[in-house]
Amino acid sequence: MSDLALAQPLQDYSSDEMMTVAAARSLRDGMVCFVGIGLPSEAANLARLTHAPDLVLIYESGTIGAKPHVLPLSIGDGDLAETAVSVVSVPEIFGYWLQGGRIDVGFLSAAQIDRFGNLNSTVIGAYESPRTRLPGAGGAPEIAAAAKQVVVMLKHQRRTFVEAVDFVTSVGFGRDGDGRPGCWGAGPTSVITDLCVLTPDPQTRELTLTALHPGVTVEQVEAATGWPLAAASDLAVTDPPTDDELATLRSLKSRTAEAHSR
Amino acid sequence: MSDLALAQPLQDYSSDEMMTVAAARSLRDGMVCFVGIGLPSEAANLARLTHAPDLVLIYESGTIGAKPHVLPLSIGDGDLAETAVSVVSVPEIFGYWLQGGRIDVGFLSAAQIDRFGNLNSTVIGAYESPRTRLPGAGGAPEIAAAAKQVVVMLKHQRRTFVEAVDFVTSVGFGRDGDGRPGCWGAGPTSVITDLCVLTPDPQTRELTLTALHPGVTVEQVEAATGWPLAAASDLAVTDPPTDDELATLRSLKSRTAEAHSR
Amino acid sequence: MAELCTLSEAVADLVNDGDTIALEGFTHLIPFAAAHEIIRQQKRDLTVARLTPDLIYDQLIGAGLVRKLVFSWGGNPGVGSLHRLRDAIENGHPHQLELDEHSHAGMAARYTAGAAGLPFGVLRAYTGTDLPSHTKTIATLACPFTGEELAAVAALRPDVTVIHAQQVDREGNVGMWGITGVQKEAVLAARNAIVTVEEVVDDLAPGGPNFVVLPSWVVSAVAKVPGGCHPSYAQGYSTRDNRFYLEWDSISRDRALFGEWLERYVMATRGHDEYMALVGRSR
Amino acid sequence: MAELCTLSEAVADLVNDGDTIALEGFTHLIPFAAAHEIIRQQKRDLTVARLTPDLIYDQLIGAGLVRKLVFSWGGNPGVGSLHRLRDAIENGHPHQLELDEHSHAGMAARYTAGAAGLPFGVLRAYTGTDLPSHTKTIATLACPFTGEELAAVAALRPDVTVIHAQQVDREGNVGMWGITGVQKEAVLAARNAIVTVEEVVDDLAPGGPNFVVLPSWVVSAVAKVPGGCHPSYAQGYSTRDNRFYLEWDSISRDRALFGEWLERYVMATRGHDEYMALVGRSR
Repeated sequence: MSDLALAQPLQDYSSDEMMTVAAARSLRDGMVCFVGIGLPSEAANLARLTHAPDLVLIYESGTIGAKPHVLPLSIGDGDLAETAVSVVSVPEIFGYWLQGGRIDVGFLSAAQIDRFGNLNSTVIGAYESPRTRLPGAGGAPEIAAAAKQVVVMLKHQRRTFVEAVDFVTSVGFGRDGDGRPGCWGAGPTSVITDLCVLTPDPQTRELTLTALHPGVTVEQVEAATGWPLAAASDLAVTDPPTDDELATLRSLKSRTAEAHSR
Repeated sequence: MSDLALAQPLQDYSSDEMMTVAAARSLRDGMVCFVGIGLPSEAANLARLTHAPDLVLIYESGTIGAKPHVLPLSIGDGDLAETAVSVVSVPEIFGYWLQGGRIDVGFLSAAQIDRFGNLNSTVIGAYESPRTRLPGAGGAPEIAAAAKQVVVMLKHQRRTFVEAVDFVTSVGFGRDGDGRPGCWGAGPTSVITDLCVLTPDPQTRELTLTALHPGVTVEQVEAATGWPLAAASDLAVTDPPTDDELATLRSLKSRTAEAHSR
Repeated sequence: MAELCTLSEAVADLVNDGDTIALEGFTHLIPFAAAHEIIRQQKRDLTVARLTPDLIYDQLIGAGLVRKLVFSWGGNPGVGSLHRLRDAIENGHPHQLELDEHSHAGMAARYTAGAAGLPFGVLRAYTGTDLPSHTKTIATLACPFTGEELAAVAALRPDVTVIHAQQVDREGNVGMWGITGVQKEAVLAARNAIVTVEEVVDDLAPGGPNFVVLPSWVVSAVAKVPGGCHPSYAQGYSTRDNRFYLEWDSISRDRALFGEWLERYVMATRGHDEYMALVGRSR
Repeated sequence: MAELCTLSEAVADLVNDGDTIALEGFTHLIPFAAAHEIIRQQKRDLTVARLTPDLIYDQLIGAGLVRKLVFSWGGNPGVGSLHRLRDAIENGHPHQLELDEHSHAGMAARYTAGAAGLPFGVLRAYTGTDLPSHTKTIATLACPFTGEELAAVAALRPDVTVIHAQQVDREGNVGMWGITGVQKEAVLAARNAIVTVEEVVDDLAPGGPNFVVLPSWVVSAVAKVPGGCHPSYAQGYSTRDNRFYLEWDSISRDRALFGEWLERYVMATRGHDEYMALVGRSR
């Protein structure tokens, strides 16, 4: 834990806020970030408004270098186009920019994740006769394949962290952890949840608990994970949100709520 | 010969002017025309300024619906961009517009043509050790393949109308007249020269003399053709240029010369 | 050459039962008025293609007009599920829905191939995913130079593409700006294209970045329908009706409520002006 | 991130002997100043790619710096031959020139594949022509859905692409308009990109149709070189020097005259300002 953290009042934040802050911190200034709506967009914009002012945000609607004033409700909000350095077509954003290998970090979320970082956002149950039909792939499969690294953001729940995903929408390291044939990027480099951070073991590629958020126990994480979770021997504890991070995030979210209620 | 022609003074025009006028007449109003620099551009703009005001001119520089004030010296003159309905990239003009099957007429010229309408603009002599190196393909091969019909404009000379082209840059009906496998368009529908009009025989696909320009004899055409030329039994005679056609063409050319000397 | 006509005429003339139609617009410029008109005219047995089915296809599916859905992401953006879509897939209500499911990149490549007159598009996609085993329009092919294996997707060529744009000029040329998604490709890939516009202008004039012009002669029909993208938006003309998207969740969740909504707002209105007056967005 | 520097620094830092370079610009915005700087710095053994070699590569070839030419149309537009190009191909002067010859459509597809991270591009091209039997970067492949045979071309990925644009803003974002050819694709296909610009502005502002923006972070170096495209032109800043293109015919036709021109206008000038003053186009 750094000196900074010691200066902060503990627990004056929610676990969701901790997740967003931790994800924001994973972005370095100047990185090019392919962002989805929801948690990823929240984390990326928090990073841009705090330590990474020159973070380049790309949304799949074709907006490059967007600097939205509030969090977009949809991937195609007008604010994104109006504040972007360049707006291009959807074929171009996927062709020249994502597939072209120009994305440093892709942010993804999903309904299910397995121990090898494979993601399901398609269906719960069988594809042909689903229990729950989910929205589907969107831009995720190619973000997962082509971004130089992938950060996954998910609420930590046993029904989400599963032994085997019902459908591989976006590949992590493959169903058997065999790797990523045909993919350009390195795959998931971290999975950031409301409880902890998991990173793939360099040898086995299995997601391993490497950092707990403040106040969270290994037992809590294990209980919320649907497979026997490996933990690193040198388990870190995440620095809690700073005043600045919290204030910036809360102001962003209240501006957002206000803007979208109009 | 129509009534119109009878009202005109004969021979008050050059054979080059006859060629341009004949080519211009082959364009109907509203057609979409993919135009190269030189004779094709001259003919297409003459058509636009006379009987076909809504002719859509597309230049390979990406200018769609250009209405140049004078003939462009290059395919990328600023006048083309400034007067176009839309300006797009070169990949798009060849991909979505030409290959996409949206071109009614492609105009081509060449250094050599054979009896099956195959064109050479690459090399005289062998490719590896050329006697004369010509500019090469440019947009021609795909115009020849994809335009719904192709009009060829050439000065009629024995060294141009050859038994066999040294190199097939753009396909007509193939070296043996076997047809156009893999091509979308109908191929050359007419070859318009300073002496006459040749059209492919519906059966054999061989270029056949179907119309003489006024004052030209079959013998003159035969002498300027490097293969035994077939002639239609019902040989037509081209209407000579009208006053309006000539005046418009000459004014266009003098405006052009004046503009480009600056 | 684009003809200026009413939306009702355009749909009657150009959309047929059994057609494959694409009503495109990526969050921005979604042609809702055209979808409502298709519902009013009860065009049936449709194959509907869109990257993001959105509320527009939730309505068509709920109205029972859709046989097959070609898509890549079927949610209510920022809100949740498309309940009519889910009801069709999960329960076969109002009837079974066939799926042709892709990623956005795959759908974009399919329209692009269609626009470019190619039978397929090539991309790095679907690697390691389960989509290829459920989707027949995905295949693999080897690079003839390097041997590397890549994905191929079949070209998508709608019978009719419908888009909403900001402007049309007196000659019928269409201008749009802002987020333009796959609309150019979807129009050029289609046999016929219908465009609804906010405004008829003397000269096209971009009001934002990414100005795209479609020449008159690639469009079959243009209808002036201000607000024709509600609850989506037209940059420079209207803002997104986010509240409508939120409220749709409860309307769409309930079969009866949805039926009432459809009857009241679509079937019982004679056109888009009446719809707009009813949703309280008169212009 | 684009660094603002001098053209001389950019060429010294980024162009190496033996590199594959693409100096693109389709009639409009041809980066002549950069070519002259490459000649001054005597970068050798180059593979040079361009759809239309134009005078810019006639000069590089005549200067003896080019090993291989990747191209699709090698003439002096509206005038006639590129005589240095012809002398190299026909007579091996100043030395042999290897050719990788395509059509415009093929070259465009090669850059597009490079920009899109694909090893090849697919197109309907070269059908019935003799080009495939002389060009190794053309192959055929079958559609996995229809079996139809199509052409494939190898991706083109220059070590360095150089373009000339109208504007760069204070953050290094590049703006250009008018005829933009294959420049976006050529930049995105390259490992490094150098951009010369007419003007540094606070905010990019299009002065014509087809506004294209390249974000700062896809460009390696930007140099302000007003008139850096002479005798080509920059829409909104200069007009094409048609007389220069006409006069080039006689200069280029004669080895000795060309040598004198090169010495006087390029080798003996210390940069583009001196060149412009000498050709009588001081700005």
